Amino acid sequence: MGHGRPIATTRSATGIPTARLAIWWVLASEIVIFGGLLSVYLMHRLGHPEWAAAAAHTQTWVGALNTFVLLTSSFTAVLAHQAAEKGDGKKAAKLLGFTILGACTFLVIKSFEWANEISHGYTITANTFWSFYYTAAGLHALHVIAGAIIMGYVAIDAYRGRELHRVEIIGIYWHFVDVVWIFLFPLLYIAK
Amino acid sequence: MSEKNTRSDEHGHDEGHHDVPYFKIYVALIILFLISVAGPEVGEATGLRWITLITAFGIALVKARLVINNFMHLKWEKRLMKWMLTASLIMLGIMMAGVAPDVMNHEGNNWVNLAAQAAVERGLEDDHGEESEVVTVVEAQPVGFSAEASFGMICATCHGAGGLGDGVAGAALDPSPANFTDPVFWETRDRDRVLIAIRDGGVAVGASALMAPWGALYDEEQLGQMADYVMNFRPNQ
Amino acid sequence: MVPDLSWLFPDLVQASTYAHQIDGLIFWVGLLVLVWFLAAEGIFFWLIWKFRAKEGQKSQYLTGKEKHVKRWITIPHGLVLICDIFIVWGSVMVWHNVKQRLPEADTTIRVIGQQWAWTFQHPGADNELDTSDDIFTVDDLHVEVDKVYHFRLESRDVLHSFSVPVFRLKQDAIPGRSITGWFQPTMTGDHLVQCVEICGIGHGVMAARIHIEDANQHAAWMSAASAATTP
Amino acid sequence: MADTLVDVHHDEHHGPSGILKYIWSTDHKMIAMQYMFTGMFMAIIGGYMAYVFRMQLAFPGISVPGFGQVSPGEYNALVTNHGTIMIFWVAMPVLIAAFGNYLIPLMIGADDMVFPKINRLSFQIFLVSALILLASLFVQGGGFGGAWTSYPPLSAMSQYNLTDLGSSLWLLAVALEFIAFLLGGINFITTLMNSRAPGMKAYDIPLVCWMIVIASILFMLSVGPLIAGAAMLFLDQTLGTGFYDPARGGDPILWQHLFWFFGHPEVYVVLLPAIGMTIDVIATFSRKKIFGYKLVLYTAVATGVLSFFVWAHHQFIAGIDPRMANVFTVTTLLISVPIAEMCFVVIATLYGGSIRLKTPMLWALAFMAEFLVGGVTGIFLGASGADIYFHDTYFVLAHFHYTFFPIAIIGTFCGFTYWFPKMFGKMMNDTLGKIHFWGTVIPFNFIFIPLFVLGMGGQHRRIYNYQHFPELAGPEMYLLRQVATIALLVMLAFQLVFFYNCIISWIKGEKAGRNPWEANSLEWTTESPPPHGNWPEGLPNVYRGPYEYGHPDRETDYWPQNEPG
Repeated sequence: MGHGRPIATTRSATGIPTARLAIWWVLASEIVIFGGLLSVYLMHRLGHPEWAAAAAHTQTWVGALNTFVLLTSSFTAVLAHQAAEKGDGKKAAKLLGFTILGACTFLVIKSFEWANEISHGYTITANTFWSFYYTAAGLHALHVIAGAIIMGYVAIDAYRGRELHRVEIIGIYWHFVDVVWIFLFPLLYIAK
Repeated sequence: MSEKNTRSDEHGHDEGHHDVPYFKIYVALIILFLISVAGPEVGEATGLRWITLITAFGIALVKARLVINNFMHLKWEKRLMKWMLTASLIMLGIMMAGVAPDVMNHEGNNWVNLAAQAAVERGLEDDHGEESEVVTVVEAQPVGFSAEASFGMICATCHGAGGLGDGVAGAALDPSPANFTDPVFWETRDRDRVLIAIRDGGVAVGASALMAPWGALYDEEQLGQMADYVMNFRPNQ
Repeated sequence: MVPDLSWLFPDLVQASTYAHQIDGLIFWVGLLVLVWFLAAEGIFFWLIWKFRAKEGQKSQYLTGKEKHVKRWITIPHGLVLICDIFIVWGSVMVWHNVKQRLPEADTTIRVIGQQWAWTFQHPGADNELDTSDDIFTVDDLHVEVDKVYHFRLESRDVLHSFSVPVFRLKQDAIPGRSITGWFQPTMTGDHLVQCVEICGIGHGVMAARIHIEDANQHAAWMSAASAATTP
Repeated sequence: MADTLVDVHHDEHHGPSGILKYIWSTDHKMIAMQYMFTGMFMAIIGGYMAYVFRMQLAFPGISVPGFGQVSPGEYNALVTNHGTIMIFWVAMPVLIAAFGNYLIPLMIGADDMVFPKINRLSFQIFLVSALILLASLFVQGGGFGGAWTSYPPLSAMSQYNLTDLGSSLWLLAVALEFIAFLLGGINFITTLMNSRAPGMKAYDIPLVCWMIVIASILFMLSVGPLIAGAAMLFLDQTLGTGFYDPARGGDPILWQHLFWFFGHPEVYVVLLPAIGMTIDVIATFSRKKIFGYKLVLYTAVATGVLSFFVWAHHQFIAGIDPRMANVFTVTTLLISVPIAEMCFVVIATLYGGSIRLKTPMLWALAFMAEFLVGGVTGIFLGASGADIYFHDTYFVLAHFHYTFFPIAIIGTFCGFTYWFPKMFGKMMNDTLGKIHFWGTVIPFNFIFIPLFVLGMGGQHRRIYNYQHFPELAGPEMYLLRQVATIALLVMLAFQLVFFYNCIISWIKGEKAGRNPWEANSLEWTTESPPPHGNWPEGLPNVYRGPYEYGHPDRETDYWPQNEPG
């Protein structure tokens, strides 16, 4: 609205920049959302040994490929942060572009994987394991999509040398999305 | 932001960058990742299940720690942050501890979760057979609509399977549910009125409010079939 | 020392062995709570009256940091804790007796909730459930006085709650689970059974009756009911 | 904020004009007012629902004026949405969002929230959620009627609840509302942590700000599992998954745990802001320093932490393992210790004061007096043995109305009448205010004391007509129900006095000036109402805590936080 940033935003009584403080709080709330879902899944999984049979139908190598993609995109995100710290907005934008590419790759792989599974009859209503599988991965994928879109905005700004501190903020969020997948991968794919 | 009566707190005064060997950490992450993928193979080959568990979840923890500490720079963050993230994890732990006795266990002090036990048994039996191609698919709603099945599932609770108004739940109702085999009942009814009653509830035709509206559950075609089914109970004049 | 609400609710008798325990617990908790409540409200209103604004009088500057002032908070604080311990002790004792313990049963019945009626499965003459002579009734539960009953609580569709106010008994029925509880009636009579967990639009009609009979009446009912069900 | 000194009164020229100016405003005070009035509008709807079903209960079967005959389905939808609206669309937006938005920046000497646009987004999501909820009442099948706790399988399957669309929309509205408050909460927490005026230390922050922020943290840490649970329930409703369906390996108890893991802290989420406002008002009008500032703060934190350990006392008889009930009885009774201590501190603050019984003070005192009733009756329900009898009776209902009514209604009126001069620049009429006060508080007791008695008599909840329960259909029972209903009608009628008072005071009330109550905290050091940017002459510095009343070294009995020396 043309008022610029309020003075309130520029203060830092804790010594932590406001945006970073806020993103940590966002993550604290995300931890309980994902954590709630995953701990519920874990309880069911431990109570239902027969789910191993359903889990055997997940394709580990697809999950593994996606893990690799996300780890790499996290790596480029942190390099972007490094570049932004040095004030190199163009390089930061380019590296963020790689991260967005990683996000898209992840989603493409995911959609092929899901299409394959659904065509074999493993739909979200097939049994409760599959319900959890699609819900947890779907919630994660929503975060990937949201992260990629926001990252696009940050990258455009960074390319023009504006709001470079946001590169770090979106990076922290992206690493969190990565960490969630780090736990989803063994929970949904490896434990059979 | 021309006027500044506070100390200058622009973002510039941040602690500055950290010298983290990002590439080395990335390589370490990839190696750990490969181990976690290979884990189950080793576990299966040696028959030691705990290897899989350690490579899967132990390594996940290590990887998460590496990312959080070095990529997210939590290592250099103020103590306050670490506390609040820990707090959210502790809250989760409390939740799990309180919920698990009921949800994870299938029996306990004076209760037993028969449905879950049956599900486990069913599933394990399936597993012993040959590679089951498709997991038993249970649809929430019957795929093909059948007026008879719907009547049996929903209406019969009160109206009885034979339409005599003698369903289990109907016994307590006042006024009691309609008896579709009663000629007196049909003196004032026709198919249209039955259809409206099914769709919009008893109130819509000036009858008991305990006859619920079902329009939200079925489409017009299905409602028509239901009405026809009810008409079948009508004794021949 | 048990409260008697019969002057207000003549129907609310204590008809099970643990009814007076629960009432007693409520009574003692009520007594403790009443003392605290009256003390707090009394002091509260007295202070409002005593320290109302008066012309030319300035308020006192008390920080609440001095030890002798803090006592006014710390001592009641400790007393609350002590009262809590008594209440916990009492309620755990009662809870254990009603919900955790299962005394040896004379008879086991099954209680099934569904939208919007109770089905009661009585074991019949052989006193064993799930045999051919079981007697099924809808919305009428027949029990014999002084016998210890176990009930298996189940539900066919949604959550229901089996509540017998005169027994002070209440337990939710959950689809998929079988929950066991017990009661021992101490007097004969006809009483209300309610569903107290919302179960849909017919929740308000889901009432049943419990008929507590002496041995002769119960035997008479059972032979009549068996005769009616045997083809 | 640019050119604050010159431009502050011509703020309208920036940005869009007309009504859009209000809708798209990022000013924290404007957003606070939007929350406040949306909340009050929803309160009117919630009150109307209460009127309809209380009439049905007292005079079953009559055609309720303004509604018509109440069918069982409609009755369930009314009680369900009354509860949902009053907690999620009245108590939360007014106590946390409206007062939090209005007070936090003003009280800590900042010009706005740290993220004004996220703040606006939060309100917009909230508004959408409110509209969805209202829409859910008018879809085919009617509004959701499975109680505000929404236990599956009833809530999960349309063949059981008969409100196919209504229940999904209800759930969607609640989930969106959670997201709105997560966004708002992050804003509150970050603002308080980072944007305090120079010189303001942690213990110089007015308690109401602390309370709102602690409440936001509680909300944030407890709501996560329920958001996940709500997503699962939504999939159960729409796609037909079986998360809560026992026939397919799901578990209905799970929802109860997830719901109450959030639901119990939620009680404290709304309680803490209300108690914070009460404490501020009591300090101002008794001209006293708080009896132990840190004590209040620590007890609030202790209450908040403990509130995560007590949730299953809502489920004692709901089919959880009976052994767990013992654990939760202990923790539940333990939580009475910090809450009692907080009440003691408030009572002790009155000692040695010079109490001015203005309208806001009356509300604050009424909050304490009435909340004590709610507090002590909670002991019966926390004690597992006694709860066997009281569970799901009107005793429970009366108990939580004795906590929620003081919180959401009395607390709101306390804050609203206290800050009205600041919000609108005019004094409220004190006589009308007192008429409204007595006309609300006295009938309130006449509504719920009869319901306590009915609950002891075994009257259970959510029954549209007691005709099928002969023991509960006696004339003395109906007399009690009618007393409650008539008291409600009286109370609702007296709210007209409030609205009249608001309008008449806003139009022709006397000018308030900067500091009509002679209070210390920072919001009273700027104009009434504060302009955009809050302090046109420059943001204040802070030199002391907010409760320095009656200091012996001072001529006057108050000492504003921003006065040097």
